[in-house]
Amino acid sequence: MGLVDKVDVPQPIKFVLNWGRKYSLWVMNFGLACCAIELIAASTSRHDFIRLGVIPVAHGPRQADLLVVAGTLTDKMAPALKRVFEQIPEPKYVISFGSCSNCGGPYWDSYSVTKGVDQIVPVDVYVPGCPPRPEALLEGILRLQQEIGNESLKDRFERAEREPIVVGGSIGPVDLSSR
Amino acid sequence: MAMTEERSAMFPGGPGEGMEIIVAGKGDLATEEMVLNIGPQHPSTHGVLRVVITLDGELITAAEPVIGYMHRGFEKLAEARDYRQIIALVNRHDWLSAFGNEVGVALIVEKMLGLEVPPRATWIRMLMAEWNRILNHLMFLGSYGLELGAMTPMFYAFREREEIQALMEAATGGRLHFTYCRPGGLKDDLPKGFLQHSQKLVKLTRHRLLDYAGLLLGNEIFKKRTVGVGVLPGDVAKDYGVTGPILQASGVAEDSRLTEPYLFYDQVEFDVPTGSNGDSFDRFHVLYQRIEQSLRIIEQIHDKIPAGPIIPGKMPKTIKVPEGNYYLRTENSLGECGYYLVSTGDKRPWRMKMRTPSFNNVSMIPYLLPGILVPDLIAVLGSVFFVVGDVDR
Amino acid sequence: MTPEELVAHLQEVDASFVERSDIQFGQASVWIPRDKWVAAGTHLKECGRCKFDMFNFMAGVDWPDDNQIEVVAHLYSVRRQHHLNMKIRVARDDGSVPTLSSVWRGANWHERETWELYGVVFEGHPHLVKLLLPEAFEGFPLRKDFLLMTREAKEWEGREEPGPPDSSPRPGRVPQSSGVSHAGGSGGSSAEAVAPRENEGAP
Amino acid sequence: MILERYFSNVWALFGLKLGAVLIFFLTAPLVIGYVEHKVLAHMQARLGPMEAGRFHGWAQLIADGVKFIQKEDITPSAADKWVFVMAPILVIVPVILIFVVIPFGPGYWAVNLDLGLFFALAISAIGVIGMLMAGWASANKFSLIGAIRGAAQLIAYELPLVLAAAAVAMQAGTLSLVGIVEAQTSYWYVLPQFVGFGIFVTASLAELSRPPFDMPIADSEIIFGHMTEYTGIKFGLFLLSEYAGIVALSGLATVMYLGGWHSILIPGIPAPLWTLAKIGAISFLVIWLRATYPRLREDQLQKMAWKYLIPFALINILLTGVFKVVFK
Repeated sequence: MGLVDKVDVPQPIKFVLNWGRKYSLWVMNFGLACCAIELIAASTSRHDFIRLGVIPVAHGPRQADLLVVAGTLTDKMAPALKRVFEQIPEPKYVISFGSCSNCGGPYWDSYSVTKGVDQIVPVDVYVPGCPPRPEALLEGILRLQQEIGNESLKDRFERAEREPIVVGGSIGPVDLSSR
Repeated sequence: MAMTEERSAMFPGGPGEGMEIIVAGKGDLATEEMVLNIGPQHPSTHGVLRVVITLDGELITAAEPVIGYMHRGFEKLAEARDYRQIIALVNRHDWLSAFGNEVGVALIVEKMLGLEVPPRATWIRMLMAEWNRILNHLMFLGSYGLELGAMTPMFYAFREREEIQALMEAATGGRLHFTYCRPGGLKDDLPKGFLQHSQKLVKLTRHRLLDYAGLLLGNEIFKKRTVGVGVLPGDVAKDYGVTGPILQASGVAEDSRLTEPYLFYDQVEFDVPTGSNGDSFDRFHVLYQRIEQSLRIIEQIHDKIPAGPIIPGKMPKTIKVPEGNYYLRTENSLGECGYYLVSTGDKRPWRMKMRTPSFNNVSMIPYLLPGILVPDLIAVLGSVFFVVGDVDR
Repeated sequence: MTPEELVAHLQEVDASFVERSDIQFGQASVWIPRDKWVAAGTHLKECGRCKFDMFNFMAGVDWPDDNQIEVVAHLYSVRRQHHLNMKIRVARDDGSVPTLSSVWRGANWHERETWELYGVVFEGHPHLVKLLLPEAFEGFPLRKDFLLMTREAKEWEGREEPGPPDSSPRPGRVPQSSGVSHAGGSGGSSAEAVAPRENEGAP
Repeated sequence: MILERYFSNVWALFGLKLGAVLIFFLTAPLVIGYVEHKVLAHMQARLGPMEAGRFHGWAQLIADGVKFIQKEDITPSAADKWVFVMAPILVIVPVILIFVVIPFGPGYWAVNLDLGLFFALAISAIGVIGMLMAGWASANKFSLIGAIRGAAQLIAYELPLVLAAAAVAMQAGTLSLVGIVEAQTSYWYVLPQFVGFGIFVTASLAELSRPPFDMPIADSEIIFGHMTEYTGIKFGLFLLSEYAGIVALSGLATVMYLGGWHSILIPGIPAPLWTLAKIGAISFLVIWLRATYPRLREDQLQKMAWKYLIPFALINILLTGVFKVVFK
């Protein structure tokens, strides 16, 4: 790890590294509420995201590199999410699946719900919907893989400000700050 | 050693029944007990239930479930919404049988208003509720196998669920949360050809159920892992207020569709499967038989759906429930799901208490867990069918 | 037993059990004085005719204008198949109710939940600790004076009156006034008549 | 050994053999891992990896390997560092050494030890130490439970493994694996030693903690057992050693029971392909078990080993002895 994030690796090596990261995303499904059922539906026979190389077998955070937060994050659960996120080894990606984790969703006025997971963990892909259809998660994964395919680890580790992907929004990245 | 006799007597037929477990008492060889967190985020706790167990070796001496990680405060939010908006919120709690919750709210509002619901709407509600019960039970058929280590039932269960969800989506537009009920009737009528599709699906589901019988019920290792594990006697279950498949597995045939028929459950016949000794295998077997009963009910409904409107002609613009309080109970898939509504004549409820089956079902876990091994803890937790959103509301 | 018989039975067992009683929608509610709370509970559970073996749930109801919190314990008998609401009125600020967890084990968690959401202390409860809310949470959420902050900050800008199902204009829906029902097709074997939609838009 | 005819220098020979064993060690587990993904997938009505490497996801495990290299290498602060780092090495080296001894065809073997069988079984017992070191070093309660379960299980199943192998050695009259294969020209040992074959496969499943004996890495109870705290390439080594273990023990079972490189009926195919086909068949059986059976509880596991497998193995040795005396 020491070399990859300090110097800009030449293109062919970067291509191989990106290809490896793109097709082997081990999922840590942080299933909280109803979206967890749609997340499991996306991993079983009909919508099957194992075809895309996303393997849902990683039970522990140590072996995962894609954290999918699916469901309502309450204030009591937030420290647990923070700790699990920190346990996942670097090049890690986060998908916020469902309106509850995007912005609090139908519980926008509840006293115990954290309004949006991005207050706790940096999110790469937002998948809107309550619960979103499994196809929306597949699109989120595909667009995440597309971005992994041509990103460079160096600026990823400097946490250069990057536009998060919003599934179903306009094709390009959506400027969230203006809303 | 007093400790040894007392331990092996504690769980007859349980693990190490023959083996002499020498446990050093206090004093010289006292072993220190380890506290283990089956934490809020754990592969087999169906979401965010946390169980703090103290272990002596691998034997659990005490267990304390900690809940509240999914508490979203429904009862407070219900006081800020009117009766149609509540339906969109209420089905997000028992997310595996969302339609059952909606029916409960619609029924209690109609009962207190004294509203007459057109028969077609009631029959369609029963049809959807039964399909939703099968969806819920299929999910637990799959996930219980996964907890014991068999991966395949989960994928078969979701193959069936996708078929049923496609059917229900044709009518309601939603896969998991339907928001199809309205106080007074339904949102829309059934699409064309829905009932033929439903009849075909009943045959397909009944045929595919045999996979689970062969894969799990007939599997000797599955039997070894579940028979005699987590035995719950009937009267202790009643004392905790446990209802649903778990109570029926302990031999008490209590089903509010029979004792207090709501909708048209008195015009269809079905029976309540009960288990004999209330262990994990019986709970699983009862769940399996309940699917067949639901399929039977659906077939009877297919012949009884009349034509007609699905919402009474004149619905008031805003629904104001008359003053008073009432508790209505419905039989949702995991047990008795009831609503206690206190209304002061306003369009928003003064107080709406949601009595969920999983809250009582989970409250009896400290009774079941002491004295068993860690893998049995997972087998018992899996067989206490609960949904965490239902527990924490 | 019918609700009336139940109330009559309770009164004749011990006149001081029942302060007040009323029957709404076919369900009996009985107000019980604070000192008779546990005695009534044990009687209801043990007595052969009532046989309330299942503790269904416990709910609190906040009446701020007469400064009281009403604790409702709903009991059900699996054998006799009848319901009863045991109610008790307690002062809002430091009201306390004797615990029923010695009578029914199911009452344990329900009392903890009512305590943390309403602030009604249950004396003699073995383990009165927060159940649903995080430890650092102050205030009792379900009381009427506990306001939902997000609603105070920003009013709900959605439709105030959702109205009956068909009047809400949804994109792509055929306007109902033309009487064309997009959904028909009732039961295969039953009448094939396409159900005309009566509710052509509410008054 | 085929190579001896072309190269006489000892060091060149050593280098080539080492290279051959390492290449086989790196490719076979990847093939088995990929086959496991696809077989499990098709048994569960789904497709399995399709995208990596364009055609049916053949490069899925290579992508996993490339990813594991880039992952951050975390050593928990409470862990004692050296034991933590050494554990995967101690788990993977014994498996490589087993490949040294397995003959794939007449002349296709790295070393023809005349104590081959004894060497292979002794080496495969070292994996337990690596597992214990991993469980102890990662200072995590789940991995400690997993490691202790693993140790108890492996010790309990070492005995039936050795007893079943002893019956084969008696039958063949030699401990050298090549000798055992050559003794099976007339009939395979799976016929007389059917019970031994069953015991050997069951015990090797438990040795690798594969379902239905995967209590030490019971993913629904104790996350990943002793491997919970490992990330990146260290976890990759553990995974590689699991798949390589399947190939190694299937190889041993093929050599001892299914007549190594002896062909059945169709004479034309070269010998090593026969061994590989038989190894594939046994690996398919191992994967098939994973799809169908839940896992046993570990006290049932121990009961099964001590009460059933070991007595049957002893009876098997008795019968083999009688069989040898009567028919020889």
